Amino acid sequence: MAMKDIVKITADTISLDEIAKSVQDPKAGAISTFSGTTRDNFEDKVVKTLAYEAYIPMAEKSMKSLITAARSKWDDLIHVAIVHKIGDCPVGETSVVIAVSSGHRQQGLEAVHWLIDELKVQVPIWKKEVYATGGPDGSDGGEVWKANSSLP
Amino acid sequence: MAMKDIVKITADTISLDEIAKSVQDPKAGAISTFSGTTRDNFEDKVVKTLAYEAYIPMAEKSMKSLITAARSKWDDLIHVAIVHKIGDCPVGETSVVIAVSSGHRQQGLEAVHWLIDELKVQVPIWKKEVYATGGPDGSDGGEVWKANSSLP
Amino acid sequence: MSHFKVLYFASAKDASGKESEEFEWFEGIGCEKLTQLLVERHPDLAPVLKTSMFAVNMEYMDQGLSWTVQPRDEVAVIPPVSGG
Amino acid sequence: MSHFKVLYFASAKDASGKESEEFEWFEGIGCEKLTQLLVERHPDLAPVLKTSMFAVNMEYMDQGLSWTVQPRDEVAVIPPVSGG
Repeated sequence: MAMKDIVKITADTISLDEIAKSVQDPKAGAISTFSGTTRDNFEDKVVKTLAYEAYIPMAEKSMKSLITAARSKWDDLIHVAIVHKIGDCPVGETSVVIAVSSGHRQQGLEAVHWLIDELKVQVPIWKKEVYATGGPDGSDGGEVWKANSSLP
Repeated sequence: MAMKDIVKITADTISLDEIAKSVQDPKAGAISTFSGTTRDNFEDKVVKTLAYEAYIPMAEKSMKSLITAARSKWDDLIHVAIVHKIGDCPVGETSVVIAVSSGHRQQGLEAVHWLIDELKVQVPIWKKEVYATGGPDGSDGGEVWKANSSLP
Repeated sequence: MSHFKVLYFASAKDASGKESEEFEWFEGIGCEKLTQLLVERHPDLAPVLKTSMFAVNMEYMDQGLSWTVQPRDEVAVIPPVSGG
Repeated sequence: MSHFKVLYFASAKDASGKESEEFEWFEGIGCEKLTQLLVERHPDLAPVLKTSMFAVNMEYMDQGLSWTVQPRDEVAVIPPVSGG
């Protein structure tokens, strides 16, 4: 059985449905997914949009290494896909999708959790939050590069 | 904010995409999902199809109780959906989808894992495996009601 | 005369040949008495009941606790579940 | 004459005003020397470098180990990541 490792960084809108379909397999009893979506708030500020940028070739290499590492930790994984959006990502839009098919549920669920945790720590992708101006929260707009917490 | 608890038992084909969309929310930073799909094999037998039956009102009540319990364990959950198919479920088709939106990823991922584990232990739904006849494995067909392991 | 209803699912449905039926109610039908009534009517249910739970009005009944069926209750025979 | 390339991302790009540029290569450019070269050219990079990592040819360099830039290497300034 050919196992697929799918990684993609794209400026297009990303579709959970399409990515989940890309990991379907007749041997799979389970498909586990995680989608990151843009929230409308950060602390007391109203977020208007996020913009992502990536060191694309290194990010793709890093995502492939994560999949290889996951396969060495969990031997029941079938296909694994990691897709990350770059560019603008307005509120409600999906910035990242991870999808894993597995024979049984346990390992697929654990792998998805581990992959998104590691992606947030290791993969060279950056998020800039652009805040709304003149909102009811009295914020004065502006933008800031975020940093992911190194805590799990 | 109105939080939605969605439970459904249906004879129709179930769509991950539709169910994931039903839990979208501007306050959500994460959508975690699990889909159970019919595998083409069980031990050495070739599975032709599965058929599910449910004690529908009790199963729906039980799924609602699981969501209530999950909300008391994890306070970051926004919307939660559990949809289970009954009737025939051929190889590759989805039998169950759980989708959870949450402010941050950790609690949503944990809740999805817990909900599918508990569903398999508690909710009155039964699966009958129908085996292929005359396949290369030499199996003679037949069918059997399965039991989920009580181990996690 | 009072009755209660019994629902059969999965292997219990196969063993009884029915989805549901009515039983005559009387005082003091607990777990043990209920099992006896069911097996009297459907001997093939005996092995199924060894691994099944009862639900009364859509609540699982603990086999260790004392409970009794009430008139018009809905009792279900729940073989080991296998959803998911 | 040999060169190496430096890529700037996120806050490092804002501080340098550039996405990438060439530096003249010479023997013995390790972590400390590289930091010094970058800050000489772009003083605003100083605070950014305090929390950034270097990647050389798309591999993170450990700040504790000794490594040096080679001719034609691709060096990247990697501020704290925030994908996901």
